[in-house]
Amino acid sequence: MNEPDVDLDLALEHGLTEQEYAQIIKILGRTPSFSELGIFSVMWSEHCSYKSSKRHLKTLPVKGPHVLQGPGENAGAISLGDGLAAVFKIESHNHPSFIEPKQGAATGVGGILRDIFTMGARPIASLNSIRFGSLADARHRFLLRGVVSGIGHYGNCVGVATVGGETQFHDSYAGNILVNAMSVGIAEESKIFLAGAKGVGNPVIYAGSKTGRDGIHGASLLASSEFDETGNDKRPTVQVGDPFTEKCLIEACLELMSTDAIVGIQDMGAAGLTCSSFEMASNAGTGIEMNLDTIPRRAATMTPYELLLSESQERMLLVAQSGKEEFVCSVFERWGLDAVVVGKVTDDGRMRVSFEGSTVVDIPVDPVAASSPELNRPSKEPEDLGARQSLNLSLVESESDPEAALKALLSDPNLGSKSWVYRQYDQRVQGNTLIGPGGDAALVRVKRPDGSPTTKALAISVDCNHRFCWLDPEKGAMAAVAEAGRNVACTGAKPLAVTNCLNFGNPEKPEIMWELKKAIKGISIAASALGTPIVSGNVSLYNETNGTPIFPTPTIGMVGLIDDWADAIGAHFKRPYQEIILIGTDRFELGGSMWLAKMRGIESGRPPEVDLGYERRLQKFLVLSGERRLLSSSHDISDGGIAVALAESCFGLEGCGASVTLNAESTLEECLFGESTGRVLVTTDCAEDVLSLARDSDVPAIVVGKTGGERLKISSLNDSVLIDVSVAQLKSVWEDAIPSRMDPEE
Amino acid sequence: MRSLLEFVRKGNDLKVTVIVTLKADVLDPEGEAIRKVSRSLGYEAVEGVRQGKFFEINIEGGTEQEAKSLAEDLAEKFLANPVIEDYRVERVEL
Amino acid sequence: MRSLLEFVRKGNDLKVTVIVTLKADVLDPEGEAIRKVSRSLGYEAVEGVRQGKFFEINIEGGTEQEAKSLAEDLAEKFLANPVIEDYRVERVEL
Amino acid sequence: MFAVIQFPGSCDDRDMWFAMSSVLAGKCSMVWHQESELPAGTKGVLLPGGFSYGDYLRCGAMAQLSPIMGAVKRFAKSGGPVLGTCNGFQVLCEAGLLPGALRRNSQLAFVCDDVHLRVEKRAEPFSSRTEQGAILTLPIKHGEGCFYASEVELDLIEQNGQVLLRYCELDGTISKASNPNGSLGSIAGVLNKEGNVLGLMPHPEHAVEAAFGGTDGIAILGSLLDMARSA
Ligand SMILES: Nc1ncnc2c1ncn2[C@@H]1O[C@H](COP(=O)(O)OP(=O)(O)O)[C@@H](O)[C@H]1O
Ligand SMILES: [Mg+2]
Repeated sequence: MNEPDVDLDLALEHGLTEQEYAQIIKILGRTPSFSELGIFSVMWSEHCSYKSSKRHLKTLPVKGPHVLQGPGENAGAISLGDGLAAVFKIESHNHPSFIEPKQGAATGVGGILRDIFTMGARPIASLNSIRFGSLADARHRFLLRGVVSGIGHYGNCVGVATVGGETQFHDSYAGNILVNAMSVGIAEESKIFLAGAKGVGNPVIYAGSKTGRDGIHGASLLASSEFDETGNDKRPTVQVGDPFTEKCLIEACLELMSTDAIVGIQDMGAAGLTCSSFEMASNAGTGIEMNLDTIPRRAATMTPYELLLSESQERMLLVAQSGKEEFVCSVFERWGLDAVVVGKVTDDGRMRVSFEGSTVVDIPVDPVAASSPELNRPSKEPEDLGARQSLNLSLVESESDPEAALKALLSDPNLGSKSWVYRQYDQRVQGNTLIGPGGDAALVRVKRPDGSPTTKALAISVDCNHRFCWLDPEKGAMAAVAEAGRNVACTGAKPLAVTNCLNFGNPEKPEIMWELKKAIKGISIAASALGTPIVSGNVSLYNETNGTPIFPTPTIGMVGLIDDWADAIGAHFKRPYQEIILIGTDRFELGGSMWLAKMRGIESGRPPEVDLGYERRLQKFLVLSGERRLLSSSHDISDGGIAVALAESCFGLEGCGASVTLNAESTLEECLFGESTGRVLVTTDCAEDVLSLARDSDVPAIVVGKTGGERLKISSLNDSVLIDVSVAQLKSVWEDAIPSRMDPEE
Repeated sequence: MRSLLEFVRKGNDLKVTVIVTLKADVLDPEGEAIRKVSRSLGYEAVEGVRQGKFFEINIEGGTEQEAKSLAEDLAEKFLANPVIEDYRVERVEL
Repeated sequence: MRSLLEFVRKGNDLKVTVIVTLKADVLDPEGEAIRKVSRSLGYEAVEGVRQGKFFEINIEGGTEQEAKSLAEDLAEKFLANPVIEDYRVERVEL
Repeated sequence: MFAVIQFPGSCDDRDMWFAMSSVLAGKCSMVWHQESELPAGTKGVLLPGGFSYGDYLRCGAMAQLSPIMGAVKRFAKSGGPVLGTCNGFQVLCEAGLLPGALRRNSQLAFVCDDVHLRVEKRAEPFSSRTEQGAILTLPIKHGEGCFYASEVELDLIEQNGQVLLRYCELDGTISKASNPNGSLGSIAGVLNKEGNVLGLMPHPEHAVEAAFGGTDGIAILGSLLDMARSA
């Protein structure tokens, strides 16, 4: 075996710092071997060690009576009662998707699904949050097409319904798109599996795809450094996803996990075999001994370095009860998968790896896995923050044609229908979809692991307003948590817990660190106030190209529970002649709004206030209204303000119009298009009951109009008509927003 | 780009073949599935299968060399994805 | 099926190429889409594009003839769908 | 008893089982593709949707070679009812139990949506619970559902009355706009000549509960159950 000698230069090339290299020598008491250097470099990379974010993540609220598993495992878990648990997490695959959109997005979905079923949960629903530059740019049309087809390719093929998400466009993502994938699974509370290599002498089993040379240093170099569009050299081979193998892995693993054969299990994600085995040994306080000669491989000649660092997809590492190895392998084989015993659990706290008769790795587990570096990077308020936040509305030309403005907003791909996207996803498989994509939150029935139905359903939403976060990361993050919770509550479900994906620029810049810290603070404040702890998440840094960072984007995934799905509420107007009630207070806030951005090209100001005390009362009120079956529909007012929310409410299958009168104490554009948070439009047959429940709940509520007809008519109190337009016309503009840009007429 | 005159010339179409294959180190799930099924059908001599794409392009007018370089352009631009695929322009015939 | 002895023989793998194409009278919307894109990019000499599949099969041991007939078997059994596709075994090389 | 065949990569197998047994109270069991016989007492065979073998190579091309397909063919030859939905339809075509082939959707993208379907005939064992001309609304979710057959074969299919369902507008009109995948003749469901084997691109098993996609799927699955109960 001919491996390069290790020295400081080689360590630097591996993305390690001089101090880190010194630390390695101290831990080992000698110079590391080439393989060992590779291991340290991935394990201590930003992507795997969270070194820039760790100390800040520790401030997140992670506890709650219903939390079964907080951050630190493959995914978080919460109790749903009756012995059932929901397991969920969100994860980024930004850089790979920018290089190869279809496979990058596909493997992103594959990775998050493995995190779910590794915990013993059957994945029942997926969502995604994707962000691109402008669709006027052919490259971003290509990227959108590729990402969507990749998500569909993988998700459809493994048989997990994609039920929701968000698709946004903004120039700050022109050089660095975002692809965040979220999955939710159901497990029995008593059968949640953890990644621990327990039981000295137990066999360590490798299962799934063969190991190839793909993705080496995906975690350490691709996900832990910025893009430089000039240099291709650092780019590792992009992986091709194999959803068929994943599907077989899901079934085989769940089958095995229903027996007592499995002690611990971990997927091989970032940093592959290395990361998974270190994590398993570290979690259990044990060691692992492994023989690389046994690893199934795709290329005949692979070095130990490659075998240890390959990020080939669709692979699992399991620790089985000793004596059960044959049984375990036979189950994988029945599903057509490779499975081999590659090592065993030891008691000496060391990772020992041999290859062709010699030891290539001999490292104490803890210093690498648990005591990885933790940085306190400097942070500093961005110099342009004042400029970002300043807005003189008296200099902004007022809106002369509200109807045209409404159409323009609805025809923007950010606000337009996303059906071009989600028509490409299987929204129905597993037969649990009560509310699919297109509403505020998705709603999915819970079945027991044996397939029997329950009356419970999960409401799931992913949200982030990146413009708010750029203007004020703390408030923007608070708004994202509040909105995600509100979306869940709009279906009648009680928001329970949060997962988050923190997408930011280069943390070595103090301004970016400041944004990150502020966003984490905002999430913490909001999650505590709303009683929805954070149970899992992911951090994606270095989202910049040629020095231009993305807008800070802390994507929030919220999961809530409805005990009887028959109480669920949809987002669209259902019937004519129903009363429309506006819940919440309009503070006439235009800062950071879609209208300003789209109609006036202004992206500045202060984002709307978030009143968390009120928000919590609002969410309770919505859940109570659902339980009492008072509402026919409820829809959150967000991007584009009340005018857009009203239009969207008209776009259900029933195509019901509405006539509404607004109290325009403010300017026309503030009233129609302002984005004050905490507002919901509900419809009902029993307005008195709703208003009285609102009074009891201490949330403002006022009847603003009635459903019916084929037009949307919005007037002001003095009876002047602001907007009067046919729903069909609005709907066609809204439906064409993406198709007209993606498939222009020939 | 070719001159207008050349477009008018009809009847001497050339056929160019482009073959796009996955790079050697990239996983080919389809090829692997075909290999496994072949073996389960008893064809145990099947050691490996790699699947690729095959394009037959009819090009109007121009020389062989032009046709070939046009096909190369197309392959470069969008028939193949250089991140994971290689291509070759195989054959030109009348 | 080959004899056991032949399997033991190593190191003389043969590579067979199978190409599967759509029958001439079957529409090829993917090829058509490629033609349109090519033309919209200014490659107006592109008259038509047909897309097909390409398989490279490594076969262990055996003669050229055997390798070829194995590949034909596979194509017949499942690499091609006779309702819409034709196939040809193209090439055998060491 | 109905047998739901499980291929590696089947996804709607559990949903078919759930619809038949849990919702419609029929008897149903899962049969692994490596089996070479159907369970004794099988009254009908259901080939579920999903992505057998990942839909690699061609949809249904590899599943068609599974050992169980020999038994399914014998069962079909003896007149037993066989229903394939989506991927199951593709497997039946690849296996030669149904005419034609399913090709990539003409718009070259996967499509998941509710579609309207016109029932072309009322006949046992698949449509006895509905009427000729009735309009059903069922979900589709596929990337390769464009039904194709040569002109000659298509003529035979039409002459023999082998078309069971066609994509249509809400009022039953057959149109280009209501054809979601470019299928020839807007064909969404086709029978074999004998009428005991049916392939459907739409998913009746995903339309058996009012809150989860409606109940129009019962028209098909219920007909099968009636047949099994009366037999
Ligand atoms: N922003 C965050 N908030 C809370 N937990 C986080 C966050 N980012 C990462 N985590 C947690 O840190 C752990 C490691 O994450 P990650 O490295 O993404 O896991 P994996 O090994 O599955 O890729 C997980 O338990 C994850 O939930
Ligand atoms: Mg993991």
